[in-house]
Amino acid sequence: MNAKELKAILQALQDHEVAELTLETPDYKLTVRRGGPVQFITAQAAPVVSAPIAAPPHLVAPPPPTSHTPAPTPKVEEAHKEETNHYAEVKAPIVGTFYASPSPEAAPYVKEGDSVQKGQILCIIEAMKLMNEIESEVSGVVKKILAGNGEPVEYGQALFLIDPA
Amino acid sequence: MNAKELKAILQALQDHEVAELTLETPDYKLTVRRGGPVQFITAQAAPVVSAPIAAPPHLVAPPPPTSHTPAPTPKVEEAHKEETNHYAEVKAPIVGTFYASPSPEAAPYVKEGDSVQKGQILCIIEAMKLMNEIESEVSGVVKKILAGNGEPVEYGQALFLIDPA
Amino acid sequence: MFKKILIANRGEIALRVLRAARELGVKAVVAHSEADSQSLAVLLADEAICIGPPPSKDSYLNIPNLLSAAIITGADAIHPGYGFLAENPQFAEMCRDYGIVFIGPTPESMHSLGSKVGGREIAAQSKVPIVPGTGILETSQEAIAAAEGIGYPVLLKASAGGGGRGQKVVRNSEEMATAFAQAQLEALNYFGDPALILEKFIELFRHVEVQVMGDGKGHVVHVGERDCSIQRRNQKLIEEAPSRLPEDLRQEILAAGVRLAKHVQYAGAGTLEFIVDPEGHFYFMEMNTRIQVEHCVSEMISGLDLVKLQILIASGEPFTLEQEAIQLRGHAIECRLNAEDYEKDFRPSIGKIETLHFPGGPGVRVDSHLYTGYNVPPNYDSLVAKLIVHAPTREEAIARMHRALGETVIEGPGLKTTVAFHLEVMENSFYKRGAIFTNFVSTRMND
Amino acid sequence: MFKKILIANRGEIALRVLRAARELGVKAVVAHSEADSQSLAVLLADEAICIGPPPSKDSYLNIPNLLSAAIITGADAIHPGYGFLAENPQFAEMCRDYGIVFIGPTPESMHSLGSKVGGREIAAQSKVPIVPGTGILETSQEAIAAAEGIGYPVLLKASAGGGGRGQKVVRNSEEMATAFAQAQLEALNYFGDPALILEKFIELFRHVEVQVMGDGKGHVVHVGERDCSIQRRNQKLIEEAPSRLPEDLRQEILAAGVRLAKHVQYAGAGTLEFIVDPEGHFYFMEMNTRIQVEHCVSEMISGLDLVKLQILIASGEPFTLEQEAIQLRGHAIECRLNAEDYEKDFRPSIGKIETLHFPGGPGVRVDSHLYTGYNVPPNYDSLVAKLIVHAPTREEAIARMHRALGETVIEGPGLKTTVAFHLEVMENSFYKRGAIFTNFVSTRMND
Repeated sequence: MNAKELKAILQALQDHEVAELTLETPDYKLTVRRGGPVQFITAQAAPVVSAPIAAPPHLVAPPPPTSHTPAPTPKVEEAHKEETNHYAEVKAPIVGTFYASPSPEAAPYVKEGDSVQKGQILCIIEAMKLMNEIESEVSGVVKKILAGNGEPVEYGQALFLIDPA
Repeated sequence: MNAKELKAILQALQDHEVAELTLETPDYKLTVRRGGPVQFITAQAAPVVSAPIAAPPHLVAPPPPTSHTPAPTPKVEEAHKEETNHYAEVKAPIVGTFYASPSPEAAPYVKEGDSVQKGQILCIIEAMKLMNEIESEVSGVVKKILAGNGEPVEYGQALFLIDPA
Repeated sequence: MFKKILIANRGEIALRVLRAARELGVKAVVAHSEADSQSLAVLLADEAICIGPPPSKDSYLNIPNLLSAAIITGADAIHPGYGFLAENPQFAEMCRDYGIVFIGPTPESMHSLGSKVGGREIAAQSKVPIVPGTGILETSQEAIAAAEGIGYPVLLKASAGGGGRGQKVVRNSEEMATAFAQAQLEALNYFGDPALILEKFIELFRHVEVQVMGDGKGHVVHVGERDCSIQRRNQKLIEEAPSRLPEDLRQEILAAGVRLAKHVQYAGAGTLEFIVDPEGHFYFMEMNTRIQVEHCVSEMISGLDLVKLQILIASGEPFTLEQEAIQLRGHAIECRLNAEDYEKDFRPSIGKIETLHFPGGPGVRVDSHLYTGYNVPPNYDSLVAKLIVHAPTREEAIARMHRALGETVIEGPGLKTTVAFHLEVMENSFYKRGAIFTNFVSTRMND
Repeated sequence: MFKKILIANRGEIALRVLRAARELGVKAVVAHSEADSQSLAVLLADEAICIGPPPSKDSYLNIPNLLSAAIITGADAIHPGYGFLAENPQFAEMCRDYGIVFIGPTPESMHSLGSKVGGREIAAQSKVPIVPGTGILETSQEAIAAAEGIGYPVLLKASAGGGGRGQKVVRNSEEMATAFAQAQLEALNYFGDPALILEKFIELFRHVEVQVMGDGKGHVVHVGERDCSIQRRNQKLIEEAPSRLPEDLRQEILAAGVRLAKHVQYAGAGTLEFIVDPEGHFYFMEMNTRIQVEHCVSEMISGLDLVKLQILIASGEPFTLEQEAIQLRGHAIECRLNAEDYEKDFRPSIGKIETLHFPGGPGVRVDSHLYTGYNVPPNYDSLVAKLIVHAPTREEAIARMHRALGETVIEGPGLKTTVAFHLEVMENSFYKRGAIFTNFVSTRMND
């Protein structure tokens, strides 16, 4: 097999969009994976194991520009997530203002340590002057309340950690 | 396998977007990973010499922009340098036109295979209509003449490979 | 001036608005979906707020979340960018209801100009020519009668439709009956309504649009016109300013645009789209009641910052710029660089940006939200950068664009952009001499 | 037009010339040292040739190698950029001897304008004011007599000197004898020649310079003036155009610049430097017979491409641009971003660029040879990028520059740039209201 022959084979593979081919002749053994390694082993020679293909860029993604913008501070809940990843997280399904209780005078819906049932109201998120009751998706014990009363919350922000029953 | 054949194989791999090829024959073992080193091992010899081939532009250090500019083609002398790094390289100390002989009719100062002494004139570089004689910095045998007669040469371009005596 | 603006958009236009706000010294909150939490606008913003999951309908089109985001961050105005909610009168109305300034025209302007029928009425009132056409036609006989009056070829269109669907070109009365039946069926299928209208079919035309700015009280100026004829499937790919129309025709179209915008006491930035046939007839198509992707070419030739002006006008600053004070200079071209594989019929292409290098030097502007390491998300449109050049003449602008495209590197595994397409256009002899109609890409690029 | 231009420079100006050549459709060869083989200009060039080892004296100042490079690559012209050989009349003369066009003025112009004495003579001939001064003084008695005529304070200067060395300010006759002796000694030490001259000492002044373009046959236009008063140790850091001088004074200075350049039948791009005192007196200092780093601000306000014009004029194209056709618009500012540590007294800083992000959007221009992965070599000057903005007013230009600087990221291990310095200037209240003299950095930045 010479360079010209190899080229012809490769061309044929590409023309026919063949992803992989193994060819064994008395003279050589050829394995080609397009986009992957090619193994080419002559019959006389001991098989050669080829190294993994060019690894994905080992460079860590260059960081986004941040020089004059405040570095995004790791959110509190990220840390919690690490420590407590068996807990269920109740996240804000809408954007609005978090209220722990139905009215300023009333007691909070739940406190840390309380047991809650699936479907039980945990808090209110006020959005566009509408009070939206947020229910627990699981039954369990409230381990942590992550939003403060009257605080704005964004979509997907973790509000409660619940240890499922 | 000679340089030309190797080049043809490399070209074929690049054209067909093959990431890796391993080829073993009684004479040699070749492993090519595009974007990585080329391993070229003669069957008899242990030393592994790797020659970088034109790396596609997303490996290692974020590469210089090359999209619409011709990719820098690996210079011939680079390969030579790798294979023959015990040879002394005589480089162009000035920019100009390379002449192998003192005049068009005359015989070249040296031929491949000639023995030369330190200080012996190897060629002329014409710069601004002045003929500059270039002397050998070492004594030894001329293994390779890398510049063609009448060719322009840039500063630092390798002109001769000399096997030091 | 506003205390804080909520930017209800993404990509390059979110960054564009952020830049304008920053230069005006106004704080900005960037509202973003979960997919855009690492977008450049978010990273550069004073403040950012997540308003929903990746799909647009749940985030950038989520009116309650956007309004809540404005309310809880204390924003007193919302800039909608283009696309998404930019031309949604309900959204503008709700902003007003909640005491938040919508940076754009009034909901009433958007209502009346937003529909094809409304736009045609306003055009007629302000004596701006429109493509000859009919109201709803009941039968193919009615259509034949109308076509005789207008002159073949004509176009049957779904009354409820848009985007070219349910349209049939009819070249003579014999073709009408079949075409009518087919168009009715398509209209029913696509839009649930078989009602058809008929219009004169203009086959070969330039797309020319007039940029206007109004104060909402009847003061309107134009910032020149743009030629946006280089399109593919009704998507603009290259825009330039000024157009290459004869000067008297240019002035007529500019005057028509200003007349119409004055008629509706237009507020803010708007664009009046016209089609101009090879004989120099021009017809009003529609008005876009927002800033447009291609506003940059008008900025380049005028030296104005149209987004800053939008914000200033919306904030109630007196808009006193007179037409005579707007000096248009030189020629500007914009190429939209999309994450698409030009070689493979503009197939969308996404991925991570590993090598990024934008051109610089004289007369080159880049508007892009890309940065090295950014992942182009699959959820939104494919525009990744706008490359804009400005030079004294069109010829020099083309040479400059060619030079700038040649310096551009946007690379990542599997990522393709339309740089090669634009290079080809800049080298195209039809393009160079300005022989451009909207069929350019399909008819002039295979030579 | 030339067939091929050899670019005998490096860094951003090599790239600037390459861009101009490309837009003109002229091939370019970039001559580079071994340290610059991976420079952006080399990577983007049609052709590149190594002309020596890293030290400038062996490469960018190596006349034989540069001329040979032009000859063997078939270049018919050389663009010298700025610095290096740009104002070396011997080089210009040798180019002529070898039949290669030097893109710049004639060696004769450079000779006569290049020396301080020559420049003063030409200024006097063309009735352009110069700082009152004397010829060589033999004794302190002579100096006292001269100072009485000129008025204190006065400056004793080495006749052979430059760069502020061997200079002494003398505020009254009592100080003269000691100062004279010291200055003689310093002049001897630094320049091997004790000869002294005396000039009126102007303590507080603006540095204002006039950009001219001439055709070499007496046609000269100006492209406005620039204020380059923000300096540190005589190095310009920020330049802007136009200046904030009263209109009549501006016009007087512009006219003086054109008058002098016409007098010498100047060819190509040149700059006449003036000092302007707080009372509005202006004095010619010297003429720079080359394109300057800060030419970009003049390009921004005029819309012209000065480097393209340089090449066109040198190639023999008729230069017919009339003064009236040059419309200056808006205000432009340039910040020189140097690889220096502002916090540590502008200590030079080198290294590899790992994260690079330049600003974009309206009115922003970046001229930089940096790219991600580039190693800033230690061998040359520290300028790594020029950030230029343009806006309708100075106030808007400052806001725009502040915004653009805030988007700029140039990072690498150990690498520092002067971005923070420029941000501080843009926020400085003296700078904002234009109260700027050349002592700004030392006196106005510690408030």
